[in-house]
Amino acid sequence: MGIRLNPMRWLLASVIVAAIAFGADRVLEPAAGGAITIAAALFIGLAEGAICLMAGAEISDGHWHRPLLPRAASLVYVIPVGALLFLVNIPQLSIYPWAEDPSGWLSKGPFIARHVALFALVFAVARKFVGEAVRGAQRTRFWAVIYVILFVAHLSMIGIEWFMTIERPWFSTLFGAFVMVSAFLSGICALSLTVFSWRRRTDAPSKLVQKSLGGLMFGFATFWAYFYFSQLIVIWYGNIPEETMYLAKRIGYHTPYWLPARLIFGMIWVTPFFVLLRRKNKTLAPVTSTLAVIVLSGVTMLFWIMLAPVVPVSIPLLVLLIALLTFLTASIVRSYDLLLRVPAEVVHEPAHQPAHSH
Amino acid sequence: MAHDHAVAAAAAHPASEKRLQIERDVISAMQRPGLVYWGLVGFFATVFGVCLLGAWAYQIYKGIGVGGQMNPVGWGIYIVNFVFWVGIAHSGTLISAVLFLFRSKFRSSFNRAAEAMTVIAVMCAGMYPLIHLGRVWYAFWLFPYPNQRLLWTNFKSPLEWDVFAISTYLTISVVFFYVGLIPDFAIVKRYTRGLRRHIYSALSLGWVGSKQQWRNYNMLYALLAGFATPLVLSVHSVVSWDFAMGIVPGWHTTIFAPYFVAGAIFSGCGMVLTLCIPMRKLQKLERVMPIDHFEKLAKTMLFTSMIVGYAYTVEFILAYYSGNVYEFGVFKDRAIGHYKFAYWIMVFCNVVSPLALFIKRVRRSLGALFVISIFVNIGMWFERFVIIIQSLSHEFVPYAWGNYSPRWPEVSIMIGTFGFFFMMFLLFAKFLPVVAITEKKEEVH
Amino acid sequence: MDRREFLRWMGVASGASVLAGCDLSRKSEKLIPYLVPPEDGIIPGDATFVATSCTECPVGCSVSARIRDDRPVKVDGIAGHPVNDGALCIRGQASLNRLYNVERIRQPLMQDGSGNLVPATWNQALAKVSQALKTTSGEHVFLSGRTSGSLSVLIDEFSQRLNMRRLPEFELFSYAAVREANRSLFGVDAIPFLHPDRADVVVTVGADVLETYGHPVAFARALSRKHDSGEHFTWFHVEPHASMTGFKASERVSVKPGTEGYFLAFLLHSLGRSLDGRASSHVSSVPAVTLDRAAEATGIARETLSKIADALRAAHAPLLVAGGVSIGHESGLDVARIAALIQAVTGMNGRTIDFARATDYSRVGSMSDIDRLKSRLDANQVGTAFVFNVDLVGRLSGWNDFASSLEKASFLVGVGDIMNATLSLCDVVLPLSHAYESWGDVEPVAGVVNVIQPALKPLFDTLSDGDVLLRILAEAGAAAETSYQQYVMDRWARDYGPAAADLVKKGYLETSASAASISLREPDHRYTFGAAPAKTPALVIAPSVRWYDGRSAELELLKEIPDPLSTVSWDPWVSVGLETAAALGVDDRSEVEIRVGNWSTALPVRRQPGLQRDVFMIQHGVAGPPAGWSRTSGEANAVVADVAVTPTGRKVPTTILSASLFEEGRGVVPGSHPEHFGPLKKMQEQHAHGGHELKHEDVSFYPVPNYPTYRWAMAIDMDKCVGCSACVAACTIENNVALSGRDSHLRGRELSWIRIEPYYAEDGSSLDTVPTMCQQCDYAPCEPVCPVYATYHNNEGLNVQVYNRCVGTRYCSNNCPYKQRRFNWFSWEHRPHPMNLMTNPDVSMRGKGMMEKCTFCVQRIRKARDVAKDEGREIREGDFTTACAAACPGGAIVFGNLLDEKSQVHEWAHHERSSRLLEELGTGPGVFYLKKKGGHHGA
Amino acid sequence: MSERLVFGSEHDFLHKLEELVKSGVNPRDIEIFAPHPVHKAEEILEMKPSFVRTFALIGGLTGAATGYLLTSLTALDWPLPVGNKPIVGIPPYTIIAFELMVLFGGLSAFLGFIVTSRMPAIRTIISQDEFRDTFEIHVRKG
Repeated sequence: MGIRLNPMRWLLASVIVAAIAFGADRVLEPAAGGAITIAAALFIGLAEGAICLMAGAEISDGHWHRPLLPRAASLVYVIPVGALLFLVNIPQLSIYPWAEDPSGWLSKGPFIARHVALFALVFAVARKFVGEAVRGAQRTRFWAVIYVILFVAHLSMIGIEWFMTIERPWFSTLFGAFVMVSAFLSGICALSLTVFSWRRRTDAPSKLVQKSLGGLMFGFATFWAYFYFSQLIVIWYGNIPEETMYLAKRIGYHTPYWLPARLIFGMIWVTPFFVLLRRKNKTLAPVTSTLAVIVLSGVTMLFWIMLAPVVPVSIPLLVLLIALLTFLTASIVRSYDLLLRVPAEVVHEPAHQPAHSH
Repeated sequence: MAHDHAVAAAAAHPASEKRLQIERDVISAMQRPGLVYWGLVGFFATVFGVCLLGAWAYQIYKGIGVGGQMNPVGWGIYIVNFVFWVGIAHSGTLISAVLFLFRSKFRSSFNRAAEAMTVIAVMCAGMYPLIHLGRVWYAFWLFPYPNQRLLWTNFKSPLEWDVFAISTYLTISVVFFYVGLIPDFAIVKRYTRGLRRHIYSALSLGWVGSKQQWRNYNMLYALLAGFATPLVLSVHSVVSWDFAMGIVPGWHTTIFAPYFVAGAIFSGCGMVLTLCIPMRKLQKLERVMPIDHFEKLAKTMLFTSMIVGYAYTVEFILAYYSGNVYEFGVFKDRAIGHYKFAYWIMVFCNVVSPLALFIKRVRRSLGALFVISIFVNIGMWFERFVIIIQSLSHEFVPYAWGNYSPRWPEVSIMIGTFGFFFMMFLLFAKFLPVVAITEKKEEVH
Repeated sequence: MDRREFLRWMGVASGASVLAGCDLSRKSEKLIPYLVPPEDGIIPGDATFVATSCTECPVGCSVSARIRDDRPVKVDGIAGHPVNDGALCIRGQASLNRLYNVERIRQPLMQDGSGNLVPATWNQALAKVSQALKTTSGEHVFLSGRTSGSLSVLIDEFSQRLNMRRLPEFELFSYAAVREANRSLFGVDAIPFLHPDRADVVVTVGADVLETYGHPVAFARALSRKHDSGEHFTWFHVEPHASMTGFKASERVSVKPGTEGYFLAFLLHSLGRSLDGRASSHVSSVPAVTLDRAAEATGIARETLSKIADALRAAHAPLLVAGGVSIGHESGLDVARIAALIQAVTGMNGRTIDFARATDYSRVGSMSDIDRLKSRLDANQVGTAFVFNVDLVGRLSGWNDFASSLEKASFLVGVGDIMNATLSLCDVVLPLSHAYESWGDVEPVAGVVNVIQPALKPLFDTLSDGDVLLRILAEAGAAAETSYQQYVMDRWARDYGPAAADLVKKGYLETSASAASISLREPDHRYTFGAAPAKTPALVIAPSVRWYDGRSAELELLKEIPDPLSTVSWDPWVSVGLETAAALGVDDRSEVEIRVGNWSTALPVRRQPGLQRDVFMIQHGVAGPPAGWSRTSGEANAVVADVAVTPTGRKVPTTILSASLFEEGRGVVPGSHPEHFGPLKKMQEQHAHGGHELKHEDVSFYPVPNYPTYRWAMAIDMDKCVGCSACVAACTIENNVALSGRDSHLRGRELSWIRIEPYYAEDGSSLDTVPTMCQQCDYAPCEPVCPVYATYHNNEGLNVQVYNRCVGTRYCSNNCPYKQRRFNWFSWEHRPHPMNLMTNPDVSMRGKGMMEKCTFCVQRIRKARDVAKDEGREIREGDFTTACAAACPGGAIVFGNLLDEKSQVHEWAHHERSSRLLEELGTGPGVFYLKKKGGHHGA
Repeated sequence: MSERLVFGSEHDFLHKLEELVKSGVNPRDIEIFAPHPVHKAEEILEMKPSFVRTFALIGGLTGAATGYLLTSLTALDWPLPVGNKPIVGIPPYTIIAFELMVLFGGLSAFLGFIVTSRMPAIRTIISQDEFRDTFEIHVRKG
């Protein structure tokens, strides 16, 4: 394991966060609604997304990402926090329309069971992968592949089951993938924020890392827009009430959401796209990290607008949770002076040949 | 004289040796077409002429009814082939443009062949929308041009998007292909005499590799790559929207755009392997097309295959989840209905057979790769068959269900396009450098 | 040539072609006066109407023919006529296809030495005939189908002048049993007219009153009136097979073939009326049948039996009639008698059953007469035989080898319009003009006479039926040369005086009908229905709504239009019940061999829900088995007992147009909902719960359509649709829809713009016939996908198809959820002469590679607009209607402007029974369906 | 009169180039020839990015504008409602605009390449000048 963290402190911190969430939830009930769902999804997304990016880089044996590995690796420990929040949120499952008339698949018991199982699996594999990766072990590539598959499965499930079923029986086949891409994008942003955290340190990341991250942010913001459009135009063109209803509720001019809806598009695609069009900006940490913040808040709003029109979402709780989680995540990532001690050589790990296997 | 010595010395340098070796390898593939070669070209030309042009003429004379299309299946294998060929085309752009942006090394072995394939495949694809028109003699109405009727085209129609997407795609890929060839033409010029030399010389536009030329060239190539990458996404998305814009159950689904793009790249990689594995053997290109690069291509194929598999699964599961009788009706019918054979062929070829690529030994065995690539080509053809024809055959109104099966003119025309494709590819393989020489040289250190 | 000359020629050429285009080339010079409108005010492009009569079947409905450019292009009923009141059945609509039939005999034919029929002149032919009359030994006979009015009178003169025996007329549907019953019970030989609209309980036994029995159009009209009245009304239909009539009744009851006697006897005895002496003795002469006995014999559930009995007992104005296949068996006469008896004792006669308006069948014979003729022929006793406009051999295909007997006549004179099995045997064939080319009259029912007058000049060298007879008389020197027109006019002047003019103008005349008093006579009959019921498996030979007794199978239009029950168009088939099919292990299109004695035939199967176990059904017009006839009544048998049916294991291509008998949970039947309709409902509820109803912007990003003056729309009442397919025939003719032919049907390329979609309940207990055509959607999915604007939405709500702009991508058709778009796969627009004359000049022909579909008869809308414009107003309700709406005997279709608050369509569209097809797709159709009052099996 | 240096390997070539520039030779006086792109050389000679970029940008923008204008104006010129979709439907028109952006952008980039590198260079085409496999440095003197 490339990074060792003090389990006790980490556990403590996570439980505190969960407890606060739980408490607030009790207090605000039932106004709390989807706040916890949103916060959990956001942070699970960015953590798993960042690790997935590493996995992808490993598979396509790139080298640019190596300096990022330790920080990305430490994000593994955000996943259980998300899981904890999910458990805390169980009382809120009643917000789902299928909660009253449960079917075989969509009913509380199995729902909780399969998600807990998925969390455990993803956490284990992610941990295994980053461990191998940081050590530059032989099996890295193998675990990377497994992880990517799990990532896709997990985020699709979260997209479909946490967000899509809120409007059951509405459905869109792209929805899971859409949420997955949003998560991946937020992962990239999270990593470029860690880059920002680096500037004052000796191990300032190479231009290559920044360039790559900038490029990826540019690329995947655009890719996200492509998914967004793919969904929009099919539904817009089909004009089938059962489908349009969902969108009309969220982007229609007659709804209070029409402005946020357009803001979201502006924050996740328009801004990063036009800013990063200029090659130089890709390498300016202040620019990229500002963009990262904008995109991340865009993704948050995206998750929010998926729930808000049908269930009450307590904004204060949401803000509180995001603040807490940000702090926790940041401290995990920058763990080497906060929560855990890490031998310096891991950070200054010599970029070595990836585990080629001829 | 001192200068000549210098030149000699330079040429003697080992790096220079390597580079010249590359030149010779590639150029030697272009020498003296043999009788067998011309025989093959002639054969494919005949197939093209007789099977495609002949059958098409007959169809125009008698009416589109000579095919098997009917109510409710208004689109037959013509459209299947259209999508199939557009799909084939895509890997060309992927390998040359996308991999260029990702600075992947292995592209240099395939990009030339792939680009050629793209151009030819788009030509093949382009024929089909015309072939399937009921009144092809009015095909020009599909293009927006000022006319005394003051009537323009309906830009809201997915088919109109197609007109733009396909023609843009053809133009850009031709430009991309040609730009890549310019320096190589200049090299080929060096190896040829007489008329051929003049032709290649003219085609090279007087390339000498000066700093200005290289500077502009690099910029142009990067830009074209930058344009081609979103283009390749958009083109197959537009093709997918030909269906997704309809309200036909099995067509009208949001995942189509990315799903089709992945499928296109998947089938494209398949076709690249199908073409390059024999070419490597016949034209002795082992040195310039190393096995590692084939392995990388195989991985790309595996990856896209898994995306396609994801799409199949999600579509099916959500159709069930929706509880929508039309939606799930279609998918049930796919699995157990009249067209189940097509469906299961598709699943086997596209999802099951590529799983073998998880095994390293398979990835590195050209024989195995060739077989799998054939599977992929077949599988992807059937994927389009299932999507287009099965969906139409099982729509909303039970009275109007009906099953389509192709009839000889359609099959004949399909064979004809293969004739055209291979004829063109053979010509390419003999008259143009099949590997990007300058890019190969770049890898020499 | 120089420019001027060239232009001059061009002028001439184009002028000529324009004229030629306006008229049948034969008399284009006649058109020149058109350039100066003549006195009778014929203006090119304007239609005139001629009143005449339909002779496609013996009923003889009145017809108003729409004349364009010297020829009829469309026929409809004459409103107010006591029988068909403005409507026509599918056969009547298709009668134009007989007039313009390519198979028409175009001149007289005579056998040459080698026995082939070769063209001849009238003089040659007639000379041959009169010579034959002189030379041939043996008795001369004259045989025709049912005739009435002047023709019948003339035939009498004709036969006695040429001392020829006029044989009883031949009709396969001779009603012999019914007439025999009426004769022996009431002393009248007639088919009474039925008034279901005056009844509160109707029981029909085998009589397919909506297809061929009696006056189907009149019955459908009456039912429609009944629905409007809103009075309580129950209709039980008892039958051994499955007919459209049965499915349209409130309750359809299957009875074992040949056991209807038990059923009726049970009813008779459970009436519980106090009866006077004669009636009671009649009743007592009928063997008593207990409930159990009846149930056991007929296979009808006891509760059903008692339900019917109770209903009949409690009825104020009952109507019971037996006929069709139920009197076509050995004990058929008993069935008819007991039915007549019930009519008598329940006092139906004069109320719901009307002998004053009876149809006179007194001259019509029975199978006994045919049998007698056969034996005389076999004994070579027949000299010259006239077979006058009746396809004896074709109708008697079930009789082993009637043809060879007929050939034994020393000289055969055939008179007819289309070559058929009988004419091909004749020595001389005299071509007959179609009724629309002739003068004459018919008497559909007592006290009503219809005119027959020419709507066009004869297309070929043919003579009208009357003229043929008169010419022969003249030729034989038996009468002075005169024309039949003169003949009938004299007769009308004599019989009707001044009213005759009215007859020609109005098309029909109502004369005083002698109200025959119906009273029971002495009972004189032993009832024999105690005999064992027909052995199963049994084969029922059913009348065809398309082909009547098979005679109309000659018309390709009636082959093109599918049989509404089975949706089989061109091919013959045998209907097999679902259970039976399962038992035999056969499915649609599997071939079975049907064997009776030494006769056998192989036919493809079509599954028929509701058809009882071990009963098979074929229609007349398909090569029939040797059914024989009932010695007691002379009625031709419709039930063949004890047939052997074995699958051959082959599948044969068959033109079955419907892909599924059932709705498959799709909610395509108005009033039923798709299984997944829940979701949309749920969404609506969510909204309602959220405090507001679903508004347009909640479900669509598009603007709401705005139609300034008109939104053409249609509404269809599922209660009134009798599934007769008359609308289909009307539409096909009105809109020049091509007859695509059998091959196209096999490939699923039918062209009809309107179709009847039959959807059965899974258990076959009920049937919904949904007439569907282009739904003219507000948010039509077909429009946006066309790359060249060949289809778009006009500001009157029409989904317009611009034929000439179409390039044939066929995306519109793919994207139409109702699958109502039709593609021209080949060149179908070139029709052979004389079919080309059936073309409606107001509707453009569609060429190869074009898409077409229902236009809501846009040509009629245009016409109406022009008229309205001339009168400086907007189009009003009732100015016009579509061809299908005009044709519908049930009055099930209304058409009009949805924006007009007072219009009928507006009322129906906003009715609480109103719904639209696949509404959850948000296409906003312009066709509304009123679901059945009784609710729907799926609902 | 100019000096011509020929190299067989990229490394020697770059090495020499670097020291030339260091030794104060004006990069503008140095012409180089290479058998394949050498990005390092461009950095050494401090070359400005090519104009081709500008061509592409202008072309792309023109294309996009054309896309939206062509579709919207023709639709407004004769409004034909189809499926009652808005006469000017932005989502579908975006697709046309995108395709035209790529088309115009790509073509004008190619045009830019032809213009900026003064091609086709007729003299070279007819003359025997060749695109050799060697790296060369020509230094213009005085």
